[in-house]
Amino acid sequence: MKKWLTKLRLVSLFALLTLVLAGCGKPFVSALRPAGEVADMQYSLIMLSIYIMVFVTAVVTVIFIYVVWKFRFRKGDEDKIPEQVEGNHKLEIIWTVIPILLLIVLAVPVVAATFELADVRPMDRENRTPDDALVVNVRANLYWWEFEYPDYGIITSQDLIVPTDERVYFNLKAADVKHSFWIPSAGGKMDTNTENINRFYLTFDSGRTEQAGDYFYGKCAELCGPSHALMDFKVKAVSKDEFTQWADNMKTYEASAEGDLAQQGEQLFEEKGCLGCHAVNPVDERPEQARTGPNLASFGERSRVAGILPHDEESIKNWLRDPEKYKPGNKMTNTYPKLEEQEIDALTEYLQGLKVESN
Amino acid sequence: MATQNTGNPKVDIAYRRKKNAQDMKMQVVSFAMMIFFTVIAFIAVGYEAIEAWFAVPFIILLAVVQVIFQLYYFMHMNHKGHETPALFLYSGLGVGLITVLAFVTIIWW
Amino acid sequence: MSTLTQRRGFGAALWDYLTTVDHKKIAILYLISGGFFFVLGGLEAMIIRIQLAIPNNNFVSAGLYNEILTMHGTTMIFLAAMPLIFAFMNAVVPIQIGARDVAFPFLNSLGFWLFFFGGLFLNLSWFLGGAPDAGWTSYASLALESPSNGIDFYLLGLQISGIGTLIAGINFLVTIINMRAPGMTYMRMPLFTWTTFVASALILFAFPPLTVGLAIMMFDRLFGTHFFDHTMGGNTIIWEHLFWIFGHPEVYILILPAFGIFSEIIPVFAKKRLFGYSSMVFATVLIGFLGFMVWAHHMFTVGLGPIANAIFAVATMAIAVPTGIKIFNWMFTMWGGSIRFTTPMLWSVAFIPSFTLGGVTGVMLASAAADYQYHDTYFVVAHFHYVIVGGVVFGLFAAAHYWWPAMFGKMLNEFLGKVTFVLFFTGFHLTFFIQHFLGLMGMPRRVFTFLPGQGFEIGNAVSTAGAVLMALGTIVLLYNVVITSIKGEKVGMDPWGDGRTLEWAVSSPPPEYNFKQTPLVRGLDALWIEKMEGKKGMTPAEPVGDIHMPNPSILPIIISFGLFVAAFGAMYHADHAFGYPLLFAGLAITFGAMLVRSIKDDHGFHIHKEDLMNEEDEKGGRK
Amino acid sequence: MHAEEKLTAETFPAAPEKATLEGKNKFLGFWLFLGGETVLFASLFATFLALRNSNAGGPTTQELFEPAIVFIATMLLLTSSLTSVYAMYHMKNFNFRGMMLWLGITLALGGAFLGLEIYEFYHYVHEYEFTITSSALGSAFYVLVGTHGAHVAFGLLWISALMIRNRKRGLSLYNAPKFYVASLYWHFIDVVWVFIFTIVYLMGMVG
Ligand code: HEA
Ligand code: HEA
Ligand SMILES: [Cu+2]
Repeated sequence: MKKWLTKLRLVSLFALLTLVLAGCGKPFVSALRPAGEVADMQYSLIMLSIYIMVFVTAVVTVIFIYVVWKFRFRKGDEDKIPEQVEGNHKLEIIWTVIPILLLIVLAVPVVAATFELADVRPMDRENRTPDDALVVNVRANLYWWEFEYPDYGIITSQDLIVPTDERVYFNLKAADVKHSFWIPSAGGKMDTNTENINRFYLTFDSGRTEQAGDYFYGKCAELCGPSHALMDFKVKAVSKDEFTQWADNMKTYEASAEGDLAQQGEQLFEEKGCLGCHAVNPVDERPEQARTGPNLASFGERSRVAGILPHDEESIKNWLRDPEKYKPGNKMTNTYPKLEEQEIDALTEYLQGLKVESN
Repeated sequence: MATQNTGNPKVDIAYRRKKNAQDMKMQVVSFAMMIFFTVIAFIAVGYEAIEAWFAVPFIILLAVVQVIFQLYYFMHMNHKGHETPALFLYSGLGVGLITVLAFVTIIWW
Repeated sequence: MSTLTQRRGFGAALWDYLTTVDHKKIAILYLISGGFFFVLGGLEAMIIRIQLAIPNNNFVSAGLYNEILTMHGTTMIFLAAMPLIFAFMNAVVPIQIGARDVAFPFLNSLGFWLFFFGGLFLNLSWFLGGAPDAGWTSYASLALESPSNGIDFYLLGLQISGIGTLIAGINFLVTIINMRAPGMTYMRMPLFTWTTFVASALILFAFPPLTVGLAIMMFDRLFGTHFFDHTMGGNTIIWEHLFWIFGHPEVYILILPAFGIFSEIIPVFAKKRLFGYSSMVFATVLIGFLGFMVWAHHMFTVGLGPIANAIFAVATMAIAVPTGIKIFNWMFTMWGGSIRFTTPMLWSVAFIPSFTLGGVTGVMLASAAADYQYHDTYFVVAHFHYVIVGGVVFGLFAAAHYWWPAMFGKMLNEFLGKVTFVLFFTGFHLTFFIQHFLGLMGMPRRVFTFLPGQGFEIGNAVSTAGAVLMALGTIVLLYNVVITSIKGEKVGMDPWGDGRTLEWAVSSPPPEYNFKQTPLVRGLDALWIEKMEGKKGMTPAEPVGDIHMPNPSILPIIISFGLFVAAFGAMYHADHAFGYPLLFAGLAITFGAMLVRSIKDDHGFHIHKEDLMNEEDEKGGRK
Repeated sequence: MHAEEKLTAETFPAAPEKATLEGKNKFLGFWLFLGGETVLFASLFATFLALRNSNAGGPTTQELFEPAIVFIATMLLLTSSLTSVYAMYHMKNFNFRGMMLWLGITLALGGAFLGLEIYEFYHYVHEYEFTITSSALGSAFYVLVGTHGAHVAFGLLWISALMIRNRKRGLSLYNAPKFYVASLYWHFIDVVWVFIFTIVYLMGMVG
């Protein structure tokens, strides 16, 4: 039997893979490329546990290979009857105690981190201002995300804007079915339940944000229907100053259309009933049940169309023609009349003009 | 394999009859206690002066005692040959209690 | 009625199997249906892997993918792994403890048919409007939204087969407690019997929460209750708890019997008694016990709070200790032995490092704060396939090769067996090892596709390639089964030569009464002890006498069929007028058959001493 | 000893329910089943406890429950538990008629209990419009108490069937385990009820 040989090769192959892959993964989406305090904490737990597990696996593998090789059946062993050993107390104690010790080494930091990551007391502090602890209300909907900044009274969707180098606190809830809010590079996930509000915080390190590129990727991590896989969002982490600037812009922003085509689009937007679901201003006083579509205030600046398609004219048009094709089961399909090509052009023009920064 | 006769069925049967009657007496006593506990529990709840913080644990305690009577006297768990039944019943109770504990502590709203 | 006269013809044979209450035949029924569902679940897995081979693939649509994913998980766990385990339990456990039969032969058959009709019902969803699509965990909010009848099929199908499982569990418990041969004390029971015992106890306590969960979700979906509707005060977290209070013990229900299988095979082919028998038993019981206190490790991200998360994290980690005890004891069983690498032994040996890898990632998952990263990613998928495939499936493959002669009287072809092993083993590691990294690199599970440019391409392609190897391996196994049943040679008693336990002390396959005379057990590895003293077989504990046998019965099928019909009625009652009548008709069939069962006395029959003697002579003559 | 064999008071064993292997298996199997039932009811209780205040604007437990009905029901069921103990007492003494008589009384008490429960449900539905679909509380209440009620109903059917089937046959080692197990079931129903009246009703009244 050469099985042990394949085994050995496999093991070294795995070791190699580990080396190659550990540093790998894209910096904007990989939990192995942490970009903030929370992800760091989790990354160090991951690494600690990997070391322990590699040790355990190595011990097992070494004994295993030795035993399987050394005590294999050889020619002439046909009549050999090995000694029937009952067991060995000392050995039993050894392999009970050592694992216990290893587990303690792991459990202590795990428990500490679990409590540390659940510390959301600053959210409840009296007279909290966004400068002490910025709060974002996340509302997960079938295949899109809404981000509300209660301190500023503004709402945005799909693209989450956060300041770097501070703890950003989140209130998480679901509007329809359960989802889960996850930005791998920034830290682990937390579910958005239907019946309660979950709270946690994340941080985004300015230095590593830059390395990661323009955006971090955010995902829904709980099966929520056909387009669960497509329920992505993007996170833009900017400096505190930029963030405040952006928030102030948002507060005062009023959607307007420039140019004939865009104005025609604006009119269509109302006539076709789009406005019934989508607000175009960041300040949206309607109750959340009425906010049944993503807020499109800064649509012109989005990174993606519908969270997944490249942000260009063609994608917008495609989406308007047949959203079902791009996000099966989405809630926009069939809520508006069929659009003429010309109407689509106008709407696209209008939507692309919805930009906060240029105002 | 069936019976543990002493050889003389008449003696045996007299003894058994007596034992059964004794058992029955215990069962009637425990029944009386159960009725008593039930009445107490209803009074504890109906009587305004007794407040909830006391009444709730108190009536639960009474229920537990009643159930022990049921199990040990009515269902004969005090007789021998009931070790395995007891083991499994208590395991079931254990799992059930953990479930209840979890549902009253970590399910909110 | 004389039973020794063999009835011939296909119809008669079929009728024989439909009405059988013989645990050995029920084992074969479980093996065939479990095997069928394994191939079905495997095909679903292949579709999953094909769809995910490249980014933005459109081999299947998003909605269909979710159905396939759900059915893959559900089928594999409930309809493939568990029945296959039951197959070996039924085939082996009664004989291992020296019993003529199980405690409740009728219920044994009922358990099988309930499972069968439940599984049939569940899979009919494919043809009747769509399969369930909320994952095998069927979380409440999504499951209540799901528009098709799929979830109803899931709820009712699992309910029916779940009752069957519960019955089977109770049956094994009573069998093991009450039916052991003289001398077979608890601490002389083979480990497969022990793990069956503990797994059955887990079934007894884990299935009722599932029953309740399924029932109340069914009420919510079909009868307008509001257990999970938060607008009416309901709470979806209740479902998550009920499901996992069942779900976690469930994974030990699967793995413990597999542990038992390895604990049988390793001593036989290392020619050495199991090292540390009593700590193996202790570890088994401890795993079963701890299995009930850890369920919330599937819910770390639900928001239960740090206290609950910390408690459940530590409790979960504790399970590594008894499992480790087992791993080391297996290795030390081989230490100093003389290891023959037969096919069953290859699977058992390969299991040790494979399962360890899966187990240690389990401990990583148990680290609550870090699990926030792992949860619902491919890291979890990698973990559980390592333990399930590397543990349970390896165990089932090992058991199939090992006990095939005990069930069918023929040996599977060793060469083909080794080909299966090499293909499947390689494919397995290729498929699932890389998924750890996919998960850590940010790939969520349960996605029907992934977008390019996130670094997931290579990993998924490799994974798919591995799955193809597993499929090939399975096909070779199926071929082996066919070839063996056509051409395989009959074997006699103890075909492996080094059998240690009682299933090798009877002919292969055993007669319907298992033991002509109940054997006297004088220690652990009862047969081995006799062989070491130069005897050929067991010393009988009783003289030859009449043997009491249970009557066959068609009622189990009828009872199960009634529930099957009733389930359709319950499902369609809101949309069709025939719903309620069908529901009541089904229940009437079931309760009617139960009534017949309880009213008609069934004392079984006897095989007479003379017939036993004659048979002996005949056999002797033929030889 | 053969199960169908005709027995006399002398030959009747002390523990007839466990005198044959079938009896022993039935006895143990049934106890194990009760262990499982314990978890089943615990899950329902747990669900009820989690939802007991989720009345969603509908009636609360304080508004609904009436101590009088519950008290009478409790007395009926507790007494029926005692009467079934009497039945088993007579069985052990090989007094078939005594057993049948007391089982009959048990049935009557159980039937009265069930009737009262049905009346109670009817009352809630019609006086308070409190139904299984009113709120999560309604769902949890009716499913928990209803599951218990279904157990009672099943027990009544079971014991009746046993009595009818064996009315002319007298006691044997074949049917003694059946009667014994049925009485265990009946006690178990009572055990569950003790918790129902305590946790659902009494605790529901104090709030
Ligand atoms: C047969 C099935 C099986 C088995 C045996 C296990 C075994 C274990 N599982 Fe696994 N698990 C699953 C099947 C299984 N699991 C499934 C199906 C899921 C996903 C369900 C879903 O969401 O769909 C899951 C998910 C799952 C999660 C949830 C992840 C998540 O969703 O976020 C967790 C978290 O704690 C976990 C932990 C463990 C642990 C600690 C063990 C332990 O029992 C492992 C113990 C074994 C060892 C540790 C190896 C041997 C030990 C030694 C050599 C000693 C020394 C070791 C150390 C000191 C570490 N499992
Ligand atoms: C016992 C349990 C079990 C087993 C054995 C398997 C076996 C396999 N599983 Fe499964 N899996 C689960 C239980 C199991 N799985 C569960 C519980 C889930 C979670 C579901 C959920 O999220 O809800 C899951 C999810 C799951 C996923 C994640 C999907 C997702 O999250 O989107 C993937 C992806 O790769 C996968 C792959 C596989 C593969 C490749 C195998 C292979 O090992 C299969 C190998 C077998 C074959 C390949 C046999 C095929 C045979 C043939 C092809 C022969 C055909 C020939 C003829 C008809 C003559 N599984
Ligand atoms: Cu688990």
